[in-house]
Amino acid sequence: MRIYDLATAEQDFIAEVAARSHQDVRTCYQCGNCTAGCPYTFVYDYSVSQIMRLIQLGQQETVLRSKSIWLCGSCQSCTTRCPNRIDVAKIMDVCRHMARERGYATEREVKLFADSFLRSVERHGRAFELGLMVDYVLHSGKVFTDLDLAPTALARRKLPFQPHPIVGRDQVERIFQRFRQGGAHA
Amino acid sequence: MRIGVFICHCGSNIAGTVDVRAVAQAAKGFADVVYASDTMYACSEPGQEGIIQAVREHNLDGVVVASCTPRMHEPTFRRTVERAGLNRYCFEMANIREHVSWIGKDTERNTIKATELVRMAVEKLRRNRPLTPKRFDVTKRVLVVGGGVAGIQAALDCAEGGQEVVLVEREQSIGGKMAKLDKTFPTIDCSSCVLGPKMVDVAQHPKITLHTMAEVESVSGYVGNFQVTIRKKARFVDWEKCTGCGLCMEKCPSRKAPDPFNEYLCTAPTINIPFPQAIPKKAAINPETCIMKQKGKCGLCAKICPVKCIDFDQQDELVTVDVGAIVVATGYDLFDWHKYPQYGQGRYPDVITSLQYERLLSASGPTGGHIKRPSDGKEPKTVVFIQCVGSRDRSVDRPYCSGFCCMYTAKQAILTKDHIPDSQSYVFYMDIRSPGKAYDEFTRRAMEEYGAQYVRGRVAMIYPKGDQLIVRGADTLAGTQVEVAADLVVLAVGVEAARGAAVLGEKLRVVPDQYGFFVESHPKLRPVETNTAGVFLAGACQGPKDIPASVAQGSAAAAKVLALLVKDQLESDPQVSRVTPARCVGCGKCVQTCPFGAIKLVEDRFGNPKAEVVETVCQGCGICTVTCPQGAIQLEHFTDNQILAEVQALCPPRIRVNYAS
Amino acid sequence: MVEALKTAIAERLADLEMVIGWEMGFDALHATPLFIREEGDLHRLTLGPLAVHNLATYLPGLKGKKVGVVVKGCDSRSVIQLANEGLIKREDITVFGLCCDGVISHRKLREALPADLGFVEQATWHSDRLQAVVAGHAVEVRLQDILADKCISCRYPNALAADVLVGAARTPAPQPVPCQDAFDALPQAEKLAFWEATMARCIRCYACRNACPLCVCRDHCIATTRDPLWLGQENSPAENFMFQMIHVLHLAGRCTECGECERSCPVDIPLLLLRRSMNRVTEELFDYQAGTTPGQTPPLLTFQVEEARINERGW
Amino acid sequence: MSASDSRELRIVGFLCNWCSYGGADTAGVARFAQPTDLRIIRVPCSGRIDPLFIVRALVNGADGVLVSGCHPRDCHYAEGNFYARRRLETLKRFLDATGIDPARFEYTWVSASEGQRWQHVVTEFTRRIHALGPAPLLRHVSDGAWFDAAAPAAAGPACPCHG
Amino acid sequence: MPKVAYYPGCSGQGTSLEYERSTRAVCQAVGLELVDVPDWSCCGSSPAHMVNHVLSAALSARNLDLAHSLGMEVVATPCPSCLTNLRNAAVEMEDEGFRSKVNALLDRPYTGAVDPQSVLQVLVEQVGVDEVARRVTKPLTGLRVACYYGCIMNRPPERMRFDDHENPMAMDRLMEAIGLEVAPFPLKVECCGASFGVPRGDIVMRLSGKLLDAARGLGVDAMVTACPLCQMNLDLRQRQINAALHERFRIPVFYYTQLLGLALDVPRQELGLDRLCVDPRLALGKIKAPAPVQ
Repeated sequence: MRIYDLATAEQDFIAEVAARSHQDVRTCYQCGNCTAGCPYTFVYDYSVSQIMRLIQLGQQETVLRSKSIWLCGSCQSCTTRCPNRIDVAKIMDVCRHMARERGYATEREVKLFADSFLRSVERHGRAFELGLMVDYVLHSGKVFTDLDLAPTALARRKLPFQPHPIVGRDQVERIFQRFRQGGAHA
Repeated sequence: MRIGVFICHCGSNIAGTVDVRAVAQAAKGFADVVYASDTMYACSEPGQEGIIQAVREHNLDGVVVASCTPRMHEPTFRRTVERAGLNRYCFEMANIREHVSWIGKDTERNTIKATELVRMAVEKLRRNRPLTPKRFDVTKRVLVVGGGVAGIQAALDCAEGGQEVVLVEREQSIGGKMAKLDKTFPTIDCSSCVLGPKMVDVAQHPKITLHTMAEVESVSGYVGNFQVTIRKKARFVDWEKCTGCGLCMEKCPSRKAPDPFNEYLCTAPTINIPFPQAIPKKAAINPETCIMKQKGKCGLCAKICPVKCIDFDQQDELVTVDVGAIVVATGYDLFDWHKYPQYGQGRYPDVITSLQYERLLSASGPTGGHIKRPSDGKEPKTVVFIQCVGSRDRSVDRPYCSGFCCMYTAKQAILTKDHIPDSQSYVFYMDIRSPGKAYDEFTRRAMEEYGAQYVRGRVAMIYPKGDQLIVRGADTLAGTQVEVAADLVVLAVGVEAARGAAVLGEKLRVVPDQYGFFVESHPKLRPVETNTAGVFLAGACQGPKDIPASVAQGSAAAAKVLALLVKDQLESDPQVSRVTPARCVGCGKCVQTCPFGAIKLVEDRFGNPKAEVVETVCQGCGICTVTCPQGAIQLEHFTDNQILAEVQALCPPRIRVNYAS
Repeated sequence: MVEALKTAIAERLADLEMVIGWEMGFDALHATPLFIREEGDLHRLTLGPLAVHNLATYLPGLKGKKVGVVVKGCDSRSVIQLANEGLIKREDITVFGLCCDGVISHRKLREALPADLGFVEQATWHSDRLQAVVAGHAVEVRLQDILADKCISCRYPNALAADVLVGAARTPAPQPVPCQDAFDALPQAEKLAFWEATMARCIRCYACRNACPLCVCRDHCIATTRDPLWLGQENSPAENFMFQMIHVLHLAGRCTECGECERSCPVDIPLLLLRRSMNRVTEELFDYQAGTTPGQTPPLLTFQVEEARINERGW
Repeated sequence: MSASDSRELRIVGFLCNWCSYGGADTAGVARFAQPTDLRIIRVPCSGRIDPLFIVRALVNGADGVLVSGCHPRDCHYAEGNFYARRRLETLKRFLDATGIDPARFEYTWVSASEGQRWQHVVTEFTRRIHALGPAPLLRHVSDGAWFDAAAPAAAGPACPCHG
Repeated sequence: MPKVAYYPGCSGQGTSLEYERSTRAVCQAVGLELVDVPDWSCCGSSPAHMVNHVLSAALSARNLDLAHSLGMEVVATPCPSCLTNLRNAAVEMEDEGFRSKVNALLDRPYTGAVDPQSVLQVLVEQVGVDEVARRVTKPLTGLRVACYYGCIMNRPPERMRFDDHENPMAMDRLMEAIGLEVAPFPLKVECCGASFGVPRGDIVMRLSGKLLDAARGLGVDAMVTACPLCQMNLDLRQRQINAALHERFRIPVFYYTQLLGLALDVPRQELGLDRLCVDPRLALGKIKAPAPVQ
């Protein structure tokens, strides 16, 4: 097991998480209610309460390299039930942002799917489901993803072959451009 | 005046961030100050001797001590100056600890602030007048509000001490929460076996008058002389005659009355004695479910009662008593766990409170002491206990620890194993709080001897599956989620202030804290006193407490009462209002606004109306002083001139021209 | 109107120690209080726009005596307020109430004339116009141009709670007072500057206090005592201002806006600006106008557990 | 905090003994840091606070005045804060006509157990007063003159002709 | 007649076309006017807020701005994921600092205060359950269902401010109003696996499998949802779940608007019952009234 030197707690990391999430991580007293309710615990490498603890201990590397932050489904059960009113789901979100910015993507497919989705939105203004699936398969190399579903889905006309482009497509595109140019730091 | 000023270091508490020598030096320059020095601990024996010596050596007639809050040591130093031969009101304090050194770190600013506060105190002192207290007679009787174990203890101790006691209880019987318990920790002795004899003592003690089904209607007066009106609610049974034979209970055809004593696990006959050991053991009718009261016919109880004590026309009765002291022992209520929607909000009958579980365990309870779960009466094999339901949880505004849930949960886990040897208990806890004699050993026994599985974590949700309840929680020590299928879930609900405490607090002028518990006069040194003289606290009305602590406080409150009532006369605080008759125009505005009726209009020898203060009734609030435009009525020690002097000391009029004139 | 009043007074004079009214004063533009003790005094009684004094001011000093008093609408509120505060006994007072068309402001009159009031040679009223000869010039002034401010905003032209009411009831037609509006519009800092400049000319003569019907402290007014000592005796704007604060706060919930303070001020300090501002506050907070309802408790001598119009101050 | 960066302003507090003074003590015992500008005058009850004390302080040049009493219904004297609430609200609304900024005066309720709330109140009020800056002053009498006149008055019995 | 702006959401153009069309048809049948947000774009869904909150809010704010330009106070959406994004954006932009960052990404700054709500909320609060019941012409008696709300429609409660967050009842009450027997489903707000279907199918298998298992335990004929993603996970992926868990679930999963539509007797082609993957005909056959079987 990994041994943490408490003195090496990265205070900047703690402060950054607190500032970006607007949550006071010190108020967590490790009751475990977030973990108790979290439906995703079975795929996590660290439970939500452990993530919270690791943040309190300033263990940036462990947190941002964890799979858990990518596998959180933002279902809000932790936030809803926290006795200290911490928006835990938002902290998980913020950790994901920080991991992405620092180039960690422990759950590659999860990241790639999000990327494909946003590329689709950027291109068409709306999410084009068939297109983004193709994009995801191309980027992830996972050729067989949901292939078994294709006949059912296509038969029920659930995946139109044409995107629904919108007039203001360029407006949406510019949102992404400005974002990439660093127009928003939060 | 010849004033001496003493600046306290309070060790480093003050001297750490205030230059006390500089303050003393500056004080020497203040008007009328002839002596100033600093002292390590002004309140200590040498500190006080130093003050007395200085008074004598420098012929002082007034003393200012700059130290901690006057709410702490003003009485101490008043006694000191009295010992030095001065009137105790020729003394002022400047609070340079709580209001200066403890709240700011900037020594320069603190020193200036402390100096100004001393100057303010000196200016006030220059306008002080020697005051002499009046004496008045004490009513030698005590009112105890609340007949739980704390109130019972206080009542018995006061009565044994020779004082008359009036004990008022809201419910039909005394005994409080403790009477509902099956066993008590950490000895597992029978609760009613311990409490029962004390309840009987209350009933039999010649000095105790007991009013149950009664509440305090109003309170007036002051320490030594309270007038209390008690409302005795109609019980529709003449308790003078009722023998408690219980025949009516057996025959009553309306058996669906709510049963608060059994925590609503079952219903009760409409005419009822709540439990076999009830004191007084008298029946009362619930008018809500009584067929006679609702529909005008039935009257079966009246027909069969051997002593003919049923009285359907009985009304509430008001009783007035004079008492010299009041003990408040109104206890607590349980947190309403329905605030946690994730525990089902009552949709699952097999999720119950810990107190309901006590009734299931109790031989006098609805199941005769056999653990049967409410839904289907089956004996549960897997019992899950969830701690901290409504404790240590900010999201439901209950951030405090209720103190004794860890212990009673351990007890219940042990008793569960005793009752059902092939059962398994699981206890979800956050931390185990068991500081007390033989307490921690007790929780260890629950785990080690009785095999209760303790799981460190909260429970996020309970949901039914088949005839069981799935409890999903966390085990933070294992670092993951856990689930267990339970037959019965017991919520260790936390403690909150008794419903109705706020209303009673208003009547008694006892202040509740933000959670509704009554505030003691000092958290360490005056734990059973309140800020209203003559009113004392006992038990959980002051904060969560277990039985030994409640009993100890009951005795402590009784000791305070006895020390008060042993005196035949009390001194009244001379900081009361005083009228200058020549200035009074007799308009009566002060009479109109006085909350205590302490001012009356009398005629002077020319027949002109003039206000006059009844010194023993006046409480010294000063509302009248502000009401009187000509300043004819002044609150001693807080006169207009004294407060103005403080204002002027802080805001000396400055010459400054802002506008071209 | 005056004849009807004379008859009414004559009928009751026997039971009263005196009746206080007005008579013409030292010149044609001033009236002065008249103390009617016998019927022979009655012919001197006068009414009209020069009857400016609030005669209720005398009543607290006559406490215990049976007296009559002639009051305009505004003055009648003082009687009610004094009785509500127990400063007079209402049953001792016989109130001869008037229905009033307003009285003049001598300051405005002075400003309307080409020379000081001392040079007035002759003056006669022709309904609502005053014709006068001043320093040889004939001038005509309309009453509405020299009407006292309190009459412009008057809501109670007819005496309230009068035992005898003389004249036909007038319909109130309150108008905003221009100088109040102008003052209200000033930025805060300018208001302070205004008072500093204004208070600089106060000579602390206490005429405003002495003329006030509700200032009953007299010798014991805290502005002039040493115990309590509220006020330095220096004549500085700050201390003069402080005195006015004492006056206005002691009148909070009591002032009936009769305007005697402002009228009596020898240096024309517009004291009604403060009075009106305070009365507005007590009206909006407590729905209360002093001296309009007999038996009512003044708002600062009582309270509601839940105040309908005061928001709890949260932090 | 920003208030302590600049020079101190003069803030006068009137606190009732039973609740707010106790609350300030509680804040002190808990070491809740506060700006140093405030000076507290202790009175038994908010019902003892004459609005004229507040005016006196403001006329004398106080930059802010803070009054605090027991929460309504919790008054140690049962009714004092109810009277105070009417008096203080009346003053607060009237201040505008005097030209003194009503924001320089505030009143609130703090109980003896609310140390944290007291810290918040002091910090916020001090911040507010610093945002307003030093109060404009009316021209005044010279320093000391008041004391010279006042001290003898308190020393002996009052002059008979003035009662 | 109540009137709100309407934001259909991207899945309504594809995978959940039947939800989108039945929503429109039902609203028309109960007299709720939906005014389409013109030229709406994607709200960003979960991928956007996984990347950056400002970006996510900006994608939503463009649509809020368009709704604002319609002069509407409420914008309704059938999709809880869209709702979450729109609502987060609306609430967080109450903070000036955040608002200016968002507006920096937009062509036209958003200055309005449009309140995003679910169509379900609008139906319950502005039309009313009683009104819906009054308009029912073909009550669906004989059918037992479990209502599944999904994890984010009511959570976190401070943000969503609608219905109970542990035991929501809005859909239950609507379904009862149209004659259905509604089983007390204990996992109403448990997560189905959300958008992990594509990148981590195993998650959806397990979580949605639990939901189907609980529903089966209650002996229901069908499940009812209000979320395109939930419906897809439970319906389209039910075969995958069966394969992964060695189960034999055959529980049709309706959109609540489809069942409302049946009871209100809206034209069948608007309901798209043929687009459901688990064949609903067996379940619908249980309806005692003249059975609307195709």
